[in-house]
Amino acid sequence: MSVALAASTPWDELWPLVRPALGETLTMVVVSTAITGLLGLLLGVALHVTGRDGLRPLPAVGAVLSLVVGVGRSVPFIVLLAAIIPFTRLVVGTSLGTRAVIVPLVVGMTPFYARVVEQSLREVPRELLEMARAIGATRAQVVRKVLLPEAAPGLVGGLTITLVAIVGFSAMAGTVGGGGLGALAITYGYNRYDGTVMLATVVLLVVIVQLFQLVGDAVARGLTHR
Amino acid sequence: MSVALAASTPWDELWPLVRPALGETLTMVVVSTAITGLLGLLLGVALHVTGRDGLRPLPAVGAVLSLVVGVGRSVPFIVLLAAIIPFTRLVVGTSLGTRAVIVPLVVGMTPFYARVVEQSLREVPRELLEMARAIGATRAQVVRKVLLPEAAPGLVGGLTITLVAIVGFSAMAGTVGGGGLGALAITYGYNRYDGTVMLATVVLLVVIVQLFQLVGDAVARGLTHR
Amino acid sequence: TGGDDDSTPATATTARSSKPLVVGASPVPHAEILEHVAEDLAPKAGLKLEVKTYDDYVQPNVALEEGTLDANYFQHVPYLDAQKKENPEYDDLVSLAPVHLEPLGLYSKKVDDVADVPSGATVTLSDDPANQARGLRLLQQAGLLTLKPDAGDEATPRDVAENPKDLTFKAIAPANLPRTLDDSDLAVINGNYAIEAGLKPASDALLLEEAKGNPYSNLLVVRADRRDDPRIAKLEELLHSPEVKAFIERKYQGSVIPSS
Amino acid sequence: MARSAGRAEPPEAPVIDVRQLTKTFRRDGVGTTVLDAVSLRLDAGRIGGVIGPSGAGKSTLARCINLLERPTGGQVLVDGTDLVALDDRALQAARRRIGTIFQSASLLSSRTVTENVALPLELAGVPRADRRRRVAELLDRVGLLAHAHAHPAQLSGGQRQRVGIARALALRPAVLLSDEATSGLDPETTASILALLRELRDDLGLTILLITHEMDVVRDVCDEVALLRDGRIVEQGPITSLVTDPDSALGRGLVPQRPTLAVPVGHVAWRVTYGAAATDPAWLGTLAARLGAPVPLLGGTVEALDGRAVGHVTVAVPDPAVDLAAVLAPSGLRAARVDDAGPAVPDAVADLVVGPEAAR
Amino acid sequence: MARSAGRAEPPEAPVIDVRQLTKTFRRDGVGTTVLDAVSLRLDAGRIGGVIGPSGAGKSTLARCINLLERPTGGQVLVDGTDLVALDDRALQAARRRIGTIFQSASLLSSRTVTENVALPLELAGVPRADRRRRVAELLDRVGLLAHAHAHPAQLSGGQRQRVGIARALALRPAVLLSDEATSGLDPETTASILALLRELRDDLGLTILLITHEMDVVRDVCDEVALLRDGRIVEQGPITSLVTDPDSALGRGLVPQRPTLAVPVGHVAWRVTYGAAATDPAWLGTLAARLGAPVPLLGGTVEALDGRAVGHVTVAVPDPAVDLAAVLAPSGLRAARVDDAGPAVPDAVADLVVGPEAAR
Ligand SMILES: Nc1ncnc2c1ncn2[C@@H]1O[C@H](COP(=O)(O)OP(=O)(O)OP(=O)(O)O)[C@@H](O)[C@H]1O
Ligand SMILES: Nc1ncnc2c1ncn2[C@@H]1O[C@H](COP(=O)(O)OP(=O)(O)OP(=O)(O)O)[C@@H](O)[C@H]1O
Ligand SMILES: [Mg+2]
Ligand SMILES: [Mg+2]
Repeated sequence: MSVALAASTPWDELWPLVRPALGETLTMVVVSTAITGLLGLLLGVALHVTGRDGLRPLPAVGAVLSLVVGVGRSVPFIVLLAAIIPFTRLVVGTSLGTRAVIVPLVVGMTPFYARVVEQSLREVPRELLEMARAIGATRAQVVRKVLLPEAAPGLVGGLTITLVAIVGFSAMAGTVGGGGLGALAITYGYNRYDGTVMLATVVLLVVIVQLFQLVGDAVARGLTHR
Repeated sequence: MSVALAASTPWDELWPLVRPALGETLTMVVVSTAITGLLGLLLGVALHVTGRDGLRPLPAVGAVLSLVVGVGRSVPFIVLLAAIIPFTRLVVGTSLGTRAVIVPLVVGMTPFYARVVEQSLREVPRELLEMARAIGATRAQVVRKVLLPEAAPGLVGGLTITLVAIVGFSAMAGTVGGGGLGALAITYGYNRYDGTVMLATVVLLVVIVQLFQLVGDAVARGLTHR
Repeated sequence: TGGDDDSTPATATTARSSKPLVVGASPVPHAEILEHVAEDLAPKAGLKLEVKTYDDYVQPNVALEEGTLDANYFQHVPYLDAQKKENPEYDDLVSLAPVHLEPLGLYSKKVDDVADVPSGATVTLSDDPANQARGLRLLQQAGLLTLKPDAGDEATPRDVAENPKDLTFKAIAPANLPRTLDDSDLAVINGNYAIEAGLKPASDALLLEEAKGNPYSNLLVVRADRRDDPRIAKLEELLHSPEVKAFIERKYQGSVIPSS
Repeated sequence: MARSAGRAEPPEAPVIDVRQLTKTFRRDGVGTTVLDAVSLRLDAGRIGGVIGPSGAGKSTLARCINLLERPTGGQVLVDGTDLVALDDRALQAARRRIGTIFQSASLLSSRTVTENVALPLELAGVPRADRRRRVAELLDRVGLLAHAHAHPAQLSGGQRQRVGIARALALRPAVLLSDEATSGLDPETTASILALLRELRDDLGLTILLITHEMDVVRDVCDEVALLRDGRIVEQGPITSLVTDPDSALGRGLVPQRPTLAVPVGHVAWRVTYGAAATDPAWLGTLAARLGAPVPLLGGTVEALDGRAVGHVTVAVPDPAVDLAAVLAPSGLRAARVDDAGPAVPDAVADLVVGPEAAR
Repeated sequence: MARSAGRAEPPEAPVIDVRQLTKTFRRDGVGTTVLDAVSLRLDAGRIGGVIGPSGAGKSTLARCINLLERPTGGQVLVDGTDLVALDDRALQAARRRIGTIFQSASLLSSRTVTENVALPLELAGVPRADRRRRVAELLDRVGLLAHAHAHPAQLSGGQRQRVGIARALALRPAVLLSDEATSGLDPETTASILALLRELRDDLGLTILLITHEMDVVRDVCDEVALLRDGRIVEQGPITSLVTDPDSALGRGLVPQRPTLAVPVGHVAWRVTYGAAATDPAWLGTLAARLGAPVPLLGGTVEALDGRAVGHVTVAVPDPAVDLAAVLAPSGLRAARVDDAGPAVPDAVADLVVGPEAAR
């Protein structure tokens, strides 16, 4: 790093600082990922189903969905975070704190995961969809019984990628008082050149990311039967 | 928005403001995506090949790669941006401006795309890899002639997702004077509550994202022969 | 490009004077004041001025040290000192005369008087170190808390000695202070963000910072070896001109105050 | 589920009625007509075979019948209803009455064997207990009980194929489209699958369209057969009449054509085909007695079909002057002189299925 | 590429030498032994058939030979070298000499037919012009020239299979592993593919391990055959000796077993099998003359194999007292009384391939 690590927090003051941040990060990330996973799945399925080669191509609906998803992904996250404050307040009752970060994280990452989901669904062999239609599956059944189970490893892999991205974005939580390790890294490492805290938070973040990646990989592998 | 849109830029002053930003964004995004695509592809292939079910499982190498990728994805982008300034200066000779943003964008997004690539490569049917091995393909040939071409639609889809993510991150570019539409949205929309500029930039960002998505989808479809 | 100047510091100042002076600034009011100078005053004075805006408080000093910028205009002395303490290579950065003050203000949608702030109230303040310390001092000035005697220019809530009302402090991004005003009991908001969010510091604030003798006045910072650059001298002169003073008073209606 | 007699339609209404079906694929901007005005009728409880060279359009025909491919022209009526005209819901219901065995088994990799077979039952809302019973029964029938909990990736090719067969039968369909269900199955498994199909036809009146390349299969279970070549039906009819008609290329193709022994010097080879009329099975001895000389049997195949002998044998007649055709005509056998009866690639098969590609 | 005579090894060294091969799969934590001490030898230029019920382990055997599956035990020598012991580079080189036709064609969806067939040539660094020529030649041989630029998704099942065949032959391998290459191909295409294989064997000394379910195919092209059941080789030997040995279940299974006519009242059915010795082809007439009564032919199959008659016929003898076995013994024919000669599922086939699963 170009700057000397001045005014570092002593190691013994580190844990009281980092511990709550760790909890905040885990809360934000896990809750946001869970909601994002659900909404993104729905949106992604809708994108795929109404898309050009989908189960029920509806160009108009597909275009609208694609636009919604596009808007969600185009707005820079800090701007999004600020712009949807009224909505955030409506949903969680406040625009401050950890809870308030979850809303923009979900709003920002759902379109992302939706695209990842769409991508995974595209990989399901067409012959399986045809088989399902031939045995009289309704569209909803094709989605539930064929598309999603067959794409499951990919969906889990994509969710892992999304989760890690959420870890990254959760750093912005600091801008509305959400706390978390990322915010700590920014406050201490970036704004105050506090090497100790910065290092500690980054190491913790890496550990978290690696752990989730490990779990995600294991789950995906467990779902793979090819 | 919760606050009044004060001091909006008049519409006729908009274009001179937005035009250079548009150019900057396009430059940043296209150049970063191109480099990220290449490096991410290499890293992703390496991850897949050395991974547990890969062509040449090397647990040690795989773990190191996975850690590198994990670190790259764990560090919040603003922190990364600041932390690698010396490296940036080494590579492009400056830590300021559009060129200087490309380095952290590439460093930050390469691990992301690497995971997306790994994910896509996993979808290639195992029987095709076996076939390639049976006809005497070297590992490099399996990658070049089977894995990559068969995963091509997924790789392109993933690159599109990466590109859009880069559009989002390029907004942070403003913080190192890199300019671009995202920075404009932050400066005017976020910091200055300037509704006009904010709206204009967001609309332009959405248009860009949608266009790239369209192109990406078309290319992916062109590569799909299933 | 800026890098050339850096590598050849001995280049004749005359050669330099024909080049535009590159100044990094925060968008409001710094960049706006500079733009006013650049458009209305500098041409007459034979000065070419190029303004680069930054939304961030770290990069402008980095760029200045690197030579990409000839000067920056976004900080105050305590902030610069803090930076110097942490970055020894900034030792050659020098501050010039104070130009303006953006007074911090206490704002609330819950109470009309500082005295009514309830126990256990949530107070939001800026997450950048200097403004956070400044905000704590304003809260002390309002009688809501006392800081430890050794609390310096980078005081944090951990430096609060007495907190009779048991306030909870939340440090957030300054731009979001007005946006989250509805959810905090009390917010310490920078003048520029207050104005941009449509607040009128003069009338809306429960309490404003004192202007007189305030160390938080913003000013130009240059590298020591550029101090004698005639272009800098020219800019410094223009920034302290009556025209600029009038411009600030007219445009910011008391939310930004000229320092001289 | 048995096709009741009290239905509104006249009993002769065919269950599968393909009328002037045309299907064109666009490939690289060029249209290829894969099915060209194909017409085909199959009555209730009948098993109809479809044979033809690779690429003739057999699978496409099956896919048009359950509307996986939308016909470019013509009509497909199943049970009297035009599937093309149906709305989604009605089409789903109609498809549940049509079982389909796919050429590539198309199993869900995420499900075990049991779960794959249960899929149609799940879709139709069959209760869990019934489902379990039915699946176990089906797996037993196709010999896969031991692999009930394996995933498709752990199965052999033939095992996968059998899962597909069990799945197609799960809903006790009224119509079965079988696209090379037994290709890749060993003779015994094939025989047991065919026995199963025959049984379902006899007991439940299942109507079956059976695409196959195995002539034995056609002879064993089909009532009628159509030869598709190059997207057109070239010949079709009931098996028995085709097989006993020596002028029918399809009929000749249905009987194995194997190499025969070399013709002894001084002899003339005659190919004797069993015809439609009843024949004295002892004709060969009678012939020898009549000619006053031994008649060597060079090769051939004779088997019972519906209690009647069908097939052909090649015999060597010591006297070139004898017109065997005339001699045997009274006994209901047809004879034709064979000029070269040496071991060769069987001609009749070539006649039968040579496609435009393979001929090149 | 022809296997030269001047090689160091003794000419009898088998090209494929499988010794006590064992393969165990773990499934849900339980080990299943799929191949159990299988030994098999195949000399240069020979075509060896492998038959057996679905799930017997045939594909696994082939996959062990080119080391796609690592054997759990035993040895696999190809051309005298143990593939398990080879390093990567040597293994690649060895594999380029082994062509493999996969049970599921395994085509690259991203490549056209031409490009799929060209793949092994590309991998081996064959120049573009040579590649083009060779691919065109191969596509011509398998009848796919018209589909040279189609993608696999646009092909029929049989067409895909043929692409796989062409690809396996592209590098002019010394050894060919063919896993049900002709299953799902029509008789004519099958015949032309077999002719191609035979030709390659004759001209280039190609050694072929042919897994199939089609007995006709075994009879037509194989020199020897092994019956695999439940992971074990149950019987093996040269075709001619198996087919002419009425005690061999495998031999009986190789000859079509078709339903025969009902036995006329008062008659006794005897099944007469052609044996190893040369036989007078006119034996039936002679027999009738000798018994002084017509001998009805109830069914059967007689064909030429290596110039000799093989097969069996079922005849009805009017006199229950006659011991046909004794009567025919001098003429090299074996006879056995058949108790029920009515139309039935062919028993010999059941004998042959009934697996533990199918039997349940
Ligand atoms: N990866 C695997 N894991 C577990 N069991 C397997 C695996 N692959 C194959 N098997 C089992 O091994 C046995 C032999 O399979 P194999 O594919 O060799 O049979 P096969 O003789 O080729 O049959 P078919 O004629 O149906 O192709 C089967 O019972 C199968 O279920
Ligand atoms: N999606 C498609 N696009 C273009 N052509 C196609 C498509 N599907 C099939 N065809 C062509 O249509 C023809 C008929 O194919 P079909 O699968 O019906 O043949 P088939 O009679 O079932 O052959 P097989 O016995 O090999 O299975 C083939 O020549 C094939 O190349
Ligand atoms: Mg087909
Ligand atoms: Mg097999």
